[in-house]
Parts: sequence; C-alpha cells; structure tokens
Amino acid sequence: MTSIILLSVFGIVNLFVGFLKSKKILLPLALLFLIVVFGVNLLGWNNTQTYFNNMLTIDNYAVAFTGIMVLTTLLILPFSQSYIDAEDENLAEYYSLLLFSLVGAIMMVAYENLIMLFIGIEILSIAMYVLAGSNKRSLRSNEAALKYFLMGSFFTGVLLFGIVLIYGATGTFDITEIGAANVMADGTMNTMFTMGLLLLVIGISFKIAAAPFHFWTPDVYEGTPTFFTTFMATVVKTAGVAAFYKLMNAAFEGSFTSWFPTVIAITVLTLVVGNIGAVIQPSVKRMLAYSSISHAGYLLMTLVAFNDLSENAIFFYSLSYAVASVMSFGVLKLVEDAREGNQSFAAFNGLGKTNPLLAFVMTVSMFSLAGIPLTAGFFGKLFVFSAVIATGNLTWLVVLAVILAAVGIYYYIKVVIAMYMQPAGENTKVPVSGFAALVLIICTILTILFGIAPGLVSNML
Amino acid sequence: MQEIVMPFNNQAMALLCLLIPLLPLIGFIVNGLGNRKLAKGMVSLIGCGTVLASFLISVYLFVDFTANGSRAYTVDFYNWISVGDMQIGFSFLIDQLTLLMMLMVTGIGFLIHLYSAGYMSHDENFGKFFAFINLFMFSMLLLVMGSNYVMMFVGWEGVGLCSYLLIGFWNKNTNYNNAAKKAFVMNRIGDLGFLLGIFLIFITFGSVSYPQVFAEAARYTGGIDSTVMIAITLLLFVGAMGKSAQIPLFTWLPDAMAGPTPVSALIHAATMVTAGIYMVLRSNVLYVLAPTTMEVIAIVGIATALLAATIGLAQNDIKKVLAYSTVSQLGYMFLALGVMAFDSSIFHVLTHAFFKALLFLGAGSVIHAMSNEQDIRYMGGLRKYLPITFLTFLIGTLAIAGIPPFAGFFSKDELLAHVWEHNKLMWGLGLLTSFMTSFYMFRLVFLTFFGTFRGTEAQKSHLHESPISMTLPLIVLAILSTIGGFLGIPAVFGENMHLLQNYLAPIYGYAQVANAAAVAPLHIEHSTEWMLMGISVAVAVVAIILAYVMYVSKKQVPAAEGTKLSPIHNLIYNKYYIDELYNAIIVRPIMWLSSIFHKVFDVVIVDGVVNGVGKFVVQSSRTLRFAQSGAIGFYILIMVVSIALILFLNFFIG
Amino acid sequence: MNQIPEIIRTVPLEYYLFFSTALFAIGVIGVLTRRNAIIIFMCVELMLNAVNVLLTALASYRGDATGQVFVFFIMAVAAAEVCVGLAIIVMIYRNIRSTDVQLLNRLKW
Amino acid sequence: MITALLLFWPALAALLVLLIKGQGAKKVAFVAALVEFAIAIVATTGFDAASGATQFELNLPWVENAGIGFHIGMDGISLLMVLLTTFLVPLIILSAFKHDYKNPNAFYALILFMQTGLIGVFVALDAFLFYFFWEVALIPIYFIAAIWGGVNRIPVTFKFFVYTIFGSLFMLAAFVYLYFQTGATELAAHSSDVQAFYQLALSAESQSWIFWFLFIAFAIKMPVFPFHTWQPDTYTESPTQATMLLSGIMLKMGIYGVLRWLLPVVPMGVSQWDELVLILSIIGIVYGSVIAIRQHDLKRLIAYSSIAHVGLIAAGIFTLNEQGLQGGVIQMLSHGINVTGLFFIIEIIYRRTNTREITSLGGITQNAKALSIFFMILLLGSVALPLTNGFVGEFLLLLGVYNYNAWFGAVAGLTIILSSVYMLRMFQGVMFGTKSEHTEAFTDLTFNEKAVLIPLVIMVFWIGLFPNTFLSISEPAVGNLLNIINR
Repeated sequence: MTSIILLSVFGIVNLFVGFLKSKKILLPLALLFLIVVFGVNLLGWNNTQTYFNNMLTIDNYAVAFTGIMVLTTLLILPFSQSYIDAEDENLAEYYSLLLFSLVGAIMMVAYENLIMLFIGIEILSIAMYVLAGSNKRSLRSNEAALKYFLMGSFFTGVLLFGIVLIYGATGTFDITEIGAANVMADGTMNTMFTMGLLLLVIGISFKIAAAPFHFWTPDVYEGTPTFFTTFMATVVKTAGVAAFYKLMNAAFEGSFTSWFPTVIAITVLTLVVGNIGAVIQPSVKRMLAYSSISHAGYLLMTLVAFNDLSENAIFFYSLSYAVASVMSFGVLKLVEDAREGNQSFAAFNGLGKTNPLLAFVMTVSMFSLAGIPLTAGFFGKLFVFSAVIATGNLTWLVVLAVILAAVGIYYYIKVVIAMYMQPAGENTKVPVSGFAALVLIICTILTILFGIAPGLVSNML
Repeated sequence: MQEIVMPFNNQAMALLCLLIPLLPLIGFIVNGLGNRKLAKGMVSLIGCGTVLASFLISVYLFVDFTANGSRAYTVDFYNWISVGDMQIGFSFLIDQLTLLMMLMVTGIGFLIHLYSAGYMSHDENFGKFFAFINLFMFSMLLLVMGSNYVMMFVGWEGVGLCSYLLIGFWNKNTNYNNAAKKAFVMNRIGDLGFLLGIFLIFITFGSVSYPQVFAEAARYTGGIDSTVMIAITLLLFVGAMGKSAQIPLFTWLPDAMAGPTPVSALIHAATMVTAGIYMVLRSNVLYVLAPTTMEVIAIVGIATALLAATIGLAQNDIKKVLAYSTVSQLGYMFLALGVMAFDSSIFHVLTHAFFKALLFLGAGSVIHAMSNEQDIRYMGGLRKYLPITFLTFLIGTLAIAGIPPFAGFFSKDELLAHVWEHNKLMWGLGLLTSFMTSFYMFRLVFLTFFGTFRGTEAQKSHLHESPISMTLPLIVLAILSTIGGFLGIPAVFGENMHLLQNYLAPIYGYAQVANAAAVAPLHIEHSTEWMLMGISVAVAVVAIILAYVMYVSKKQVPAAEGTKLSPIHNLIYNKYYIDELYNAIIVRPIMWLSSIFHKVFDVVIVDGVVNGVGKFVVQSSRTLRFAQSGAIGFYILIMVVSIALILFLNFFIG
Repeated sequence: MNQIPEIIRTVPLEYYLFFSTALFAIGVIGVLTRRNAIIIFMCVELMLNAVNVLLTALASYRGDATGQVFVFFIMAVAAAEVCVGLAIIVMIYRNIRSTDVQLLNRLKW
Repeated sequence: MITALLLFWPALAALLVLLIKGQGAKKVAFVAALVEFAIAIVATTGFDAASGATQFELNLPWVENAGIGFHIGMDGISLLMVLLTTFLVPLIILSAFKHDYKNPNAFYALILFMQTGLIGVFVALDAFLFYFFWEVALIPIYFIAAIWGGVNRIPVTFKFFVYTIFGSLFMLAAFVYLYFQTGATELAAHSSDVQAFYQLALSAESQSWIFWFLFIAFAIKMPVFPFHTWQPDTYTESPTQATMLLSGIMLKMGIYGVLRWLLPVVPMGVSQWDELVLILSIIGIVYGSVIAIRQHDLKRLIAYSSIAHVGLIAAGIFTLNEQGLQGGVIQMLSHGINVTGLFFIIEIIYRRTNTREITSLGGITQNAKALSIFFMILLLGSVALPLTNGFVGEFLLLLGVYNYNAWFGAVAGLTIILSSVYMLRMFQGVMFGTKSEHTEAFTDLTFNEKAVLIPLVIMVFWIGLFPNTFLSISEPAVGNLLNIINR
C-alpha cells in the first residue's frame, strides 16, 4: 500500500521537477524513487495487510511481483538516455506515466476485488496508450497507439462485461467471496457465471497477449518506442499474468473444469503462434514481440498446471523473463539508436566485434529467453514444465512446449549469429551510456546467477 | 594324451621365448626409425642378425624341448584383456607344432633376409624394407607361438598388415598400392570369419586359450558334426581361406606379386600363406569333431588346386606362374587337411616352404639379372648366364613336380595316398593337378633357361649371376629341397621312418579322445602305395616330356599380348575373369550403394526429413504471417470470432 | 415515491440482460463495421454503457450498492479513456489528415 | 573436493584466458589444461579402482526444497571419461598453436569453458545437474564452430545447435517426469539424484516412452543412425579443434548418458527396445562405412567413419553384457584418441596443402616420413589392428554383440572389412602414389605437431597392449551398472 501511495506521490513530484530546465536530475531522481519504493515494498514481506475494506491485500504474492515490477522498471529507466539528450522530449511526463502505470500494475497483483483489478488494468493501460504514441511525429508510433487504444478499450468492454456477469451471478466483486459462492447449483446463474468467467479470461488474455487475442502485440510492440516496449513486455506482462493467476486461484478454483478447456486451448495456441510467428521475422523487435507472445504461453502453462508448484514457477519465470527482456530490448534500443532506427537482424551484424559487451549481454539474454542452461531462463522453463508434468496427465503439453522451445532456439540464435558470425560491414560501434552498461551488466549477472543458483529465489512463495 | 603344462615358471626360459618374437620387433623399431640414418650394412646386420638370433634360440628351445621329454608348456607373460570371466593372456604355447613352425619361419625367414640384403641393396628405402620384414617375422612368430586364439589373431592380422606394407612397398605405383589394398581387404574378409569363430569358441567353451578349449573340446558331449562345431570350424576355415588364398578369396595372392620378390618368397609362398593350415592343424581337435567341415575343406582345396593350376598353364609372368602354383599347392594342403591327413599337410607345408622359397628366390635372381623383366616370353637361354640360379631353380622345379628323391615327391605322394583312400575322384583330380603343375613348371624352366635369349640387347649385356648373399640362400634351400623329403619316409621304405609323423603325434592327443577314428593312422597296402607312387611319377614325367617337346624341341613361345587366343585359352589366360566378376558383383554394388546411401538416403531422405521439418516451420511462419494483416478491423473481427467460438464451444459442445 | 432501485426492479431482470447484451452486441458490431476511429471509439463507449446499464440493474436486483459504485468507477475510467483516446485520434489526424483506421497499416506481418 | 576442483578449474582458467590479449592466451590455456590433467592424474592415483563405489563425492543442495542437488562424484566410468577429456584438451589446445585464430583469448577460453561442461557431464550425479552441464558443453562448441569455422559454417552449425538442443529438450522432459516419480526425501517431496532415479520402479509402459525421450537426446549427440545428418557437415565445417572436441569427447557424452542415465533408469524400456536400437546401430555401422568409402573430403570421410565406430559402441552397450559394456567404455577412449589424432593429421595436411580432397593429394609419404608413421599408427588403431587400442574395444564390442545375436555380430563385424577399405583408400590416396602440385613441397612434422601426436600414439599402444589398466578401472562400475539393470 505504501508503495502505491509513494509511487503516486513520486509521480506527481516528478512532474513538477520536470519544470526545471535541466533534465539531468530526472533520471537519478526517478531511480531514487524506485529504489525507495523497492525497499518499502520489501517491508511488506511476511506481513500481510489488507486495505480499503479488503479491496487490496499486500501479501507475499503481491510483494514478490511488485518487487519484480519495480526492479524491472528500475532497470529499464537508464535506457532513456536518448530522451535525456533530446531537447524536445517530455521526459518528466514519461517517467511520471511509468510510475503511475506501476501503481496500476501493483494494484493488479494486490487486488482482492474485481473493481481493483479493473482499475489497476485501466491505470496501467491508459498510461501505456499514451506512451505507445509518445513519438508524436512517427506514424508508426501513432498507429501503435491507436491500435493499442482501440483494441484495448474494446477488450476493456469485454472484461467489464465479464465482471458484471460474475457480479450478477454471485452478487459480489470480492474474489474470495466469488470463490466461496456456490453458483453451480443454479442453472441460470451458472450460465451467467460461466459466461462471465470466460469473458474475464478473454479480457485478461488480451492484456497478456495470449493467442488468439494477440493480434495487437506485434504491431504495437513494433510501433511503440523501444523504451516503452520494454516496459510493456516486462511489467505489463508480469502484472497481467500475476493477476490472471491470482484471479483463477482465488476466485475460480472451484470452477476449474469450466475454464480449463478454454485456457489450455489458449495456451496451446499462444505457444504455437508465438514461436512459429517469430521464425521468419526480419526485425529483431518484431521477433521479440512474437517471442513475448510465446512467453505468455509458457506462463499460461503454469495456470494450466494449476497446482502448488505454479506460483513459484510463475514467479521465477516472470523474473527471468523480465530480466532477459530488459537486456534484449535494452540492447535493441541502444543498437537502433545507433543505427538510425534500424531494428533488423542486419543492424546487429558484427556487434560481437564492435561492442563485445552488448553482444555478450544480448547472447545471454537470448539464451535465457530460449531456456538454455547457465541462464535463469532454463530454470524458468524447468519449473514451468515441472509444474505441468506434476499434474500427471498433461505430458503432451510439455512435449509440445519442448518442440516449440526448440523452434524458439531457432530464432533466438539468429541474433547471436548476426552478432558474432556476420561481418560488421557498415555498422559502427554503438555508444553506451554508463548507466545502461551498468544495468546490462547487473542483468547479465542476475541472469547467470539465477541460472546457476536458482534456489536463491525459486521457493519464495 | 598330451597334457599341456601350465603355467611355466622358468624365468630364463620365458625370457628366451619372449626374445624370439621380440628380437625381430627390436629390429623393426631400430630399422624403422633409422631408415635413412643407418648405413645399409648396419641395417642388414640388424635385420638379418635378429632373425638369425631368433632362429638360434628356436633351435635351442627345440633341443631343450626334446631333451626334456617333449612336454608341451605355456609361457604366461601377463593378462592382456580381462573382462568378467574372459581372460586373454599374453602367453605362448610351446609344443611340437609350434616349434616346427618357429624353426621353419625363422630358418627360411633368415635365408630370405640374407637374400634381401643383396636383392634390395639398390633400393632407397632399404631400411624400411628390413623394418617391414622384421615386423613380419614378429607377427608370424606371434601367430605360431600364441597360446590362445586371440594371440593367433594378433599375429594373423599382423602378418596381414605386413603383407599390405610390403606388397605396396614401392608405393609410388598405384597398381601396386591397389594390389596391397586388395590383399589386406581380402584377408580381412577372412579375418572376420576367424574372429566370429573365436567368438563362437568363447561362447561354446568359455575360453579362447588352447589348453582349455582343447580340453573342453575333448570332453565335448554334443557329438560329432554338431551344428556348433561345424559353425566354429567353418568360420575358422573362412579365416584360413583368406590367409591361405583359397577359393573364393584367392585372387589377392597373384596380385601380391607386386611386392619385391623376397616378399613373395617369404610371405606369399613359404610362411604367411600357410598360416591357414597351421590354424586348422592347431585346432585339429575341433575339426575332427566336424567331418562335414572337413569335406568342405577337401572340396575347396581340390577345387582351388585345380583352378589355380589351370590358370598357371597360361601365365607368362614368371612370378605369376609361381603365384598360381602356390595357390594350387595350398589347395593341395587343404585337400590333405580335408581328408584328415594332418601330417601330410604339414609335411607338404614344410617341403613347399623349401622349394617354393627357392623358386621365388630363383625367380628373383632371374628378374634381378634381367633388369626387372618378368615376362618369360622375353627370356630364354639363361642357364648359361645364371648357372647357380638355373641349377637351384631346376631342383626346386623337380621338387614341386614330385620327381623322386626331391622333397616334393615324398610329401605329395603321401598326400595323394591319403586322398586315394578317402575319395578316388579327388585323387584323380589331384593327379590331374599334379600333371599340370609339372607341365607349367617345366614350361617355365624351359622358356626361361633353355633356347635362345629373346630379350633386348641392353638386357642381354647386363645378364649376370647374382651376388653371394643371394646365391647362398638358393643353395641352402636347394639342399633342403633335395633332402627335406626324408623327414617323412613312407612306410613302404621302412616302418617308423616317418620322423615328422612320430614327432607330431602328441599334438593329436585331444583329437584322439574326441574322435579317435578320424586320426587313426593310415594303413595302406604297400602294393597300392607302390602303384600310386608309380602313377604320380609317371604323370609328372609325361608332363615334363610334353613341355620339353613343346618349348624346347618345337621352340614354341607363348603368344604375344593382343594375339587372338582360342576361347578356352583366352578364358584361362584371363584367370577365368574372376577379378572382373568380383568387381561386378561386389565392388560395383558397394560403390553404387555408397552413392545411393550418401546422395539419396542421407541427403534426400534423412536430411530431407530434418530439413523438411525446418522448412515446414518456416512455411508455417510465413503462412501465419498473413493473419497479421495490419488492419485493425480485421484483427478485431478475428478476435470477436474467437470469442464467439470460445463461447459457442463452451456452451454448445463442452 | 418508490426508491429508484424499486423502479428498476419493475422491469424483469432478463429484459435488462437482453437489452444490455443487445447494446453490447451493437457496440461490437459497430466496432467491426466502421472505419472511422472516432465512431469505433463511440461504439466502444456504447459497450461500456451497456455494461453500466446491466450493472445498475443487477445492483438494484441484488440490493447491493457496490455494483452501482462500480458504475461510477467505470464512468471515470471511460472519461479518462476518452481523453487519451481523442488525443491519440487528434494526433493521428494531424499527421495523416484522416481518421480512417484502414489508412493505418504500416505495422503488419 | 577434487571433483569440484576438476570441474571448476577450467572455467576459472577460461576467465583468466579471456583477459589475456593476443596470442599469449594459448600458452596460458595450455598450461591451465595441463594443470587440469595433473589434477585428474592426482584423482586417479587416489582412486580406489577395486571399488565400484562413487568416489570423491560432493553433495550440496542446489535448488533447495526441491530435492535438486549439486551432486558430483566419480566412479570408474566417469573417471575414465574425465581422464580422456583432460588428456585430450591440452593436446587439442596445443594442436591449435600454429594456427593464429582471430580473438585467441575467446577461442581458448571457450575451449576451457567447454571442458568444464564436459567434465560436468561426466561427474554429475543429479539429473538436472547433468542436463545443465550437457547444455553448458554445447554452447562453447557452437561458438567455436560457428565463429572460426569454414565457409558454410553458419547454416551448418545452426542446424547442429537446433538439432541437438531439440533432442536434449526431450531428455529434460523425461527427467522432469522421472523426478516426479521419485519418492520424498527428508528435504523435499522429490529428488533428482541419480540414486533416486535408480530406485524408481516404473511401469513398463512409461519406461517405454521415457526410453525414447532419453534415447533421442543421446542418439543425436552420438550420433546413431538415422539421427546423424548434422554430423558430417558439422565436422567438416568446424575448425579442426572443434571437430576434435566434438568427435573426441563430446560424442562420448551421448554414450556416457546412455550408460549413466538410460540403461539403469529404464531397464524395462531398454529390454523392450534394445533390439531395435541394436539394429539401428548396426545399420549405422554399415551405412557409415559404406558412405565413407566414396568420400573425397578427408574430414567428411572420418566423420562418416565415426558414425560407423559409434554405431558399434552403441550396439555393444545395448547388448547389456559385460563384454559389450566394457568394450564400449574402452572403445570410447580409443575412439577419442584415434579420431582426435586423425583429425589433427588432416589438419596438418590441410595447413600445408590447403586442400582436403583426396584426389588433389598424394605422395606425401615421400616427403614426410614421420607424418606417415603417425598417420599409419592412428589409422591402424582406427581399423582395429591387434595390439593397437582399437582392437581391444572392437573385439569386446563385437563379442558382446555376437553374444547377443550371432547374426548381428556378423553384420556388425563388417566394420572390420569396410573400415580397412575406406581407411586404406584414404591412406593410399593421400600418402602414396605420385606427388601432386599441392604436395610437391610438403614438409614433415614440426616439433609442436609431434608433441601432440606422440602422446596420442603412446596411448594407442598403451591401450592396445595393456588395456587392463583401463578395463580394471571401469570393471567394478560396469558391474554395478549391470547389477542395477538386472535388479
């Protein structure tokens, strides 16, 4: 709770600081804010508190995911260097929007009430609509914003309709009470409830970019300035999945059979679309967008497994994915800034020669995303697969995921090939700010650390 | 029944035994590493000296052995391969047979080494040559001394390797290399059979060591002609076919004449090729348990003898004639084995070693004198220029033709007598072979040494008798070829005069137990024996006269290359086109298969599937891409349809 | 004077349900068929309003205030969306002088 | 502890090497690899060969509460594999001395780093740890091959990488499944320890499919027919050091995996499918040999011959008799040594002539006596001539296969004939005959090259003459293995 308040306040403070001439102070200040929030958030560990008439609960689940999201934001911010350098960018506003959207994200992992879920999603989404279109003169950015906005608000409607139907069936928005309500006995209510449940599932699936509600993802990710895409791929996705899991776990555990077929279908479709779609993308960014769809699929597998291993699996996977995404999008941002916006694989040619550090970081992140050992991504996948296999009857899903993971390696390794095995050609050294380099190194260390000693964080929940 | 004493605890004797193969190995290493650095004299000293030393030690062992009551013993050095209950020791077995072979190998080996010192003196790779023949001695000695089948196999493959190295000794010549490769590969075909035989022996008897295997075999309860025994003996015989150049694996031996002539004498006439006979003889207890196999051996033997003899009739290369004669004689030896005339077989091995080594060395002397000309059509009248060579060569020819009292007469005669008892048809064919042998050998002698010289003037001016190091071995071998036969004087000349038979009797101890009938001594009427002797000598003499009439009186010279020959002559001249046949039914299909495997199976099918999966993924991706049209309306439409579908499926299907 | 919830309850709940579902569907169809961004957005608003109607009705039938409170939340959020949405549309109009969504398909495949 | 030292020393050394600029890196790498070998020797001297037990064990919790341990240790088989690895790596590094690779620090660091992965695979006693190192070993070799390789390296190594990972992911899935079948320990609900896996009593049906999941991973790595198509291309396109690592050591990972993680874990699955595996392996023997006969590129020829040799090892191991298994173990050593040596000789020839085409070579023996001798010895080892290392292994393997089924033994034995055909054809084409324009000015071996080849040749004869040195190390471990399988 404190972190929500702090973030809101800091957001506003930030806007005021934005009036200052120099933008130099903004980044350190924002980082400082986030560090404070991160610390404050940790105080909530093992200290469950509820707020607003039981509408928010800050429990370990919330603290853990808030931790991931705040940490990720912390790690993302240093890549805003190009905005600091540019005169005409409204950096303070961007930072504030990020901080505000983080508030929404925290609400999404701490909600106890569907109202809060809705509010959280909207706070997060509306901020993202703006940020997606932040490059006002770029038609691509415009288009991304419009697509995101139109589809997003459309699915807000769907989500809301679902919530309302659930409310109609159970008479409450409180997820614990929904979980306790026995609606299955009543025929009419049952239909309403199931309908609501499915619409809710669809609404959230859209937010986490699960197929077949993924169509916005590649386009929006591509059009959005990379700095914000990073945020979308990490914080938004983490919040969405955490919210999804919490919702299903608290409210719909009893109606498992009515949503399971839908969710498993969505999961399979997401895995297939994400992995297959990424294969021939000529642009790294678009490839990463598809890859983010596929990771939504892996994350959804925990939901399909739906057992006591799921929570930790989601947590570890989200963490490893978020860190790896920061690295990959971070490097992408640096590279595209240096290559006049070129996001293709060719832009990475010879990076191993010109920027060994960036190339190494990118390699580690690609391996982590691909789930190859020595990186956190490996254990992420291992825990997810474990959770699914532990159910005993879904081995086929793991086999499918394994095959698609192999497909995944196919496109991730293409980046590595471009960096190390293609000649640099015209490509010159990419300038890297100290902050960004530091962040990349921290992320790399984290990825490898969790890849060697996953026990550090794998059993927190 | 002869018990084999084991293990043997006399350290000094063990060292001596070890030294016999080890000395040539040392010679190999020294000469091999010092190929270009050592002086030629030094090389010959080391090369010949080590073999001589081995020979002397062998003699000592022999003397010691007979002095100590002729008791066989094994010498264990160390446990070579040990896996579970399989223990393969690095150990030697010393018994009558081993000693005989050792003496023969080292003795003749030494003579040929000595000969080589002269014959090869102009070769730039003199040291390498000595290294290789020393290595051969080492391998051959392991072969005969080993006390288990795996040790025999070690030597077996070792001599194959040396054969390869020596046939292709002049490795700039591709044809020679091909001949070497052919020899090695054909030997390996046989080796596979041998190896499988060893496996079956191990599985059947639980050991590969001779003492255990033989003792087990003597106690064998499966009866005569059991499937396992036939399988074992046939598999071993496949090995023998390869090494001893029997049908169908004989074609490498004539090609092997590509090697330097001493090699042909040593390896491809006197020692290595008789390894097959040694092996059968060594395993006599197994073979007496499988008379069916013996019948097969006899048939293969006589067929080989006959086939090779016919080919020999039409060959014009001095070494090729000898080569086919070797194949033919080897067939003879197997024929003897097949009719269970074990003693006659080894007797023939021994006499053949003398006279065939002699003949080859003599041929070498001729070739040496003729400046590497090997075609007898361009020789003639050489007896004036090469008197010693001529004389010794003649003795060898008389021996091989079976003219008394030369060595071949005794062994061949004894052999044929056994065959007569066994099967009259085989005897008839054997006699025919004998006739042809006599004919083509004298054809060779007459064309080479009689008549007038048909070579070039340049060759004529170079004609000379060979140096002493070459003629000395010729003389020694000629003496041996003359008197060697007296080792086995047949019963008609006196009971118990057959030294060899008496000497070797103990090695059939186990066979006696296993199948006494098979190794019962031959009792043949003296009158019959006289008759057989008479016939075979008569046949040989007729052949000589025929050859004399054709090649000396009528001065016929074989048709030059390219002349049209009668169909049968053409068939024989081209060795029945067997090489071409093998090429068509084995080599070409394998080559074809190789291409098919590689180009079709590997690249198209297996890799095609693998790449196909990749292509499928890429194609799917390409297809999936079209869904991402970029139009918001289309996106929302699909998503709405999806929503509808989900709801529909949940409410109306699920 | 009847309380508003009571008045609402004079109409059977099913009617509200059908009505708002129909309204929602009209919104969806509007979104699907129109090309003008503003009209699409209006249709989305229609969907939200359908939800609001249903929510109000349900809350009345349940006699539960939270549902009605939620309506205000939805309205507030919708207002925020309108702000952002219109701003985005205006921004696009400035760039391409049109609000036709079909003109925007640079991002694809 | 010494196991941990063995495991981590190369990785540490790799980091050190990475810091060194210029060609000095190779010397440091070489010394580091020698030190590693010395550590392995120390371990060997402290190893109780008579005992089949796992020694030098270290068992730390890795993923706590999940029963996944950092469990390493060595039994006889592991020790032999570790010895092979530590013996070959310094030689492989030394073999690259004359070749000035770009970015030498990265090149040598990757080799050392890979060594950690390899050692890890051989000492891991926890399924997930094993998988972990399995992939860790792959990454460096991929980079070595893909960065410093030949013209077509990128698509070829790409295929190799995806192909092998594809296989190993199945292994991972199988491990996860097995993990959940294990019983609870005091720490966690399940365990991925090797012993826990050995104690599993799975139904025949689940063993059957687990078998395939594991087998595909191992079969691709070895590679067994028909999973081999990545191999010839990869061997050909990789730089020779990578080829040596791949064929000399990495291939053994697959076989080792079969020994440690397949046979004892799913014995019923094995008994259900071993005949099929044997047939595949034996097809591979004939197939690889026959194709090798017509290859023109030396590297490709050896690559196909390697398929044949590995087929025989696989066949022997799946016979599940002592001869087959022991033969497999000793043949892993022999093949590692021979193939490394042969690839190096090809490299030597290539360095001097810039060609690997048999048809463009010839007559080398006239200029290079020493090379001819080394080549001949390694070749003889490869064609299993008695008293060389190849014979012991092939003899035992063929005996094992023959014991299993005489006809299989006979067909597998064709390798004896076919190997002599293709090897002698190669030797003749390259070394004999008349000199070609490429071999006109051929120079004999340098000191460095001899330094690499001499230890290899010594090992050829050591294993050939005194195989018991090595057989006795693995015998108790193989016995244990058989006990578990036949439980």
